[in-house]
Amino acid sequence: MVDTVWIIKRPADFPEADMLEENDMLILIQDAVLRVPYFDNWLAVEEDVKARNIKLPEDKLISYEDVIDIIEKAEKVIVW
Amino acid sequence: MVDTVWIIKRPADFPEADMLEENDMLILIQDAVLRVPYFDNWLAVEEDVKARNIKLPEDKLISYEDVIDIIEKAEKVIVW
Amino acid sequence: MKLLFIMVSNPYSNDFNSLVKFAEASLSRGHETNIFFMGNGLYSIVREEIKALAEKGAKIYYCAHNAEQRKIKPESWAESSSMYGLSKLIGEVDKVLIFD
Amino acid sequence: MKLLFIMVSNPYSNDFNSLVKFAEASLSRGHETNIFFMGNGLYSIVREEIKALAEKGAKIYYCAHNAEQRKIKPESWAESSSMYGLSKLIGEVDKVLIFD
Amino acid sequence: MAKKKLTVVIRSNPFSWKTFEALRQAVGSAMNHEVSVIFMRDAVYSLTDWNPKLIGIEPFDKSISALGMMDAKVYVEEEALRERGINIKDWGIDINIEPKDEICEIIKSSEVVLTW
Amino acid sequence: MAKKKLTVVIRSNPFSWKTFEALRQAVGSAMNHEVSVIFMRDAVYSLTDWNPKLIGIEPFDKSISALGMMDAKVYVEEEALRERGINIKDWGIDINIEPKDEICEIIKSSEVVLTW
Repeated sequence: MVDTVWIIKRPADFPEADMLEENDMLILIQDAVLRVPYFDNWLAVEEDVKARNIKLPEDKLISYEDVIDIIEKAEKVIVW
Repeated sequence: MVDTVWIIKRPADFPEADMLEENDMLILIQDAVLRVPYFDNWLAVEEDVKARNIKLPEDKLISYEDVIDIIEKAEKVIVW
Repeated sequence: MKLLFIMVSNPYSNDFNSLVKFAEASLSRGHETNIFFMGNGLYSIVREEIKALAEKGAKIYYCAHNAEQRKIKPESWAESSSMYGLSKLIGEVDKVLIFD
Repeated sequence: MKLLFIMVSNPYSNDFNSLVKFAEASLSRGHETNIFFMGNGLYSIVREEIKALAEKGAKIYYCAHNAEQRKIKPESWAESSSMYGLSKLIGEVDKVLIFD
Repeated sequence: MAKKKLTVVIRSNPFSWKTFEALRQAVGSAMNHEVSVIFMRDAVYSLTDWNPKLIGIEPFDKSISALGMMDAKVYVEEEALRERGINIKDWGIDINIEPKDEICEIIKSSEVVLTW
Repeated sequence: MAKKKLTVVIRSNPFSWKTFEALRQAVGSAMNHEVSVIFMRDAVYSLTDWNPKLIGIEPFDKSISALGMMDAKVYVEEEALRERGINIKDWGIDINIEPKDEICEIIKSSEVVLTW
């Protein structure tokens, strides 16, 4: 169960550490896929990763539909 | 006599030190007026400074017309 | 669920692509999908991709004030609204994503 | 002198203000003042301030391809041009300032 | 329609139309929701005594007043003010200067967060 | 009309329409001028083997080919590639990887510089 889903758009523009809770999830889209966060709970949108020819672990890649499913089950979503 | 007039728009986004020659001039406009450069030869557009309520030495402030005059006499201009 | 996307970003930006992909994914999962255009986001309302989303069932709203200011005349499938209209929408949906 | 301003920036940006102020200053000093709109800069061509600059003697050009792509129909005081037209302008003027 | 805890977070683009639009959104939302507006990072410049008209931007004083009348809360990040060595002007309403960790708590306790 | 030494400097916004427009401008200019195109800082990502269509952006391969045919020069900042740990793809034309100080010299020796 995810508390807050953070959608991250810019490289390394992650929420301040104080804002993140253990059950939060970072989802990287757009150019944010260029930098991996120092926070274990993250995933990246496969299309945005592949478009930029960036290599990330396969088990970290999800589709836009997957993001919608995660948002549906989460308590809230913040596009950061 | 100014060689290159550099028009700077973003705070601290100055040209690399290697690019600047002794006779170059930096002119700060927009949010660039928030940070003073480490290069003596600079001026700032008064309207952009006053709009942001920033305090800069009066002798560093010029009008848009002054900028046009400086550009006219300079060898070239680069909006950086 | 009911989703609301607020589009404020500049035209021809990466946010436009994200908006379209998110909205398509939301529709494909059968969610009620609302998109509200305001500020510089208004410029994107005339793009074919948005019309296609409307045809697939997305509800499209826009801030009439921003449209007039920018001399943009959205087509009839887009509903004229206001900041108050946006506020009411926020009260009716489950989740809101803003692209700015 | 002959000055050319190239406007590429997003609408409602600080660059729009700088463009207008620079162009006004250039005209007030009696210089030949050309403004070329391309990319997202096209959105600004419909603003009143640009029409006012044209009336004061600024020559306004735009990239027809970008205008069509963005469904923008500039008024008749703006001259339809292309990247090749821009290139020729660059060859004819003394200084070029790009706002991007 | 549910009344929600809604927070508008303004982080960048001081001296711009963006802030004007963000505050218009906050005012519209304050009619139905419990609204907080947070100015953090570079956005804190927006609350100084600057002069938008000089650079072709519409002033947002009316929006700030409206937020005050509708009991919306306005917060500014204390660290961001200190790092930039600036003071905010008197906008005629209560503006709460809060440390970053307090700002984080407000965001965490919101149901809807709109970032600008 | 004077033929000029013209340099287009692309510094930011990789994976965007901006690069597409900048290269269109460079191609148009190469018909009349001696054109150099410089990719520096984050813009070096634009020359990797990325896939613009996946994110709704038109590919600029034709512009790069055209630059090659018209004898325009394309330069990439060596340090920017190294810092990011990336390689550029084979675009079918000569792309010169140059250290930053060489890039600075090209900019300094230009008559017209268009920054993106």
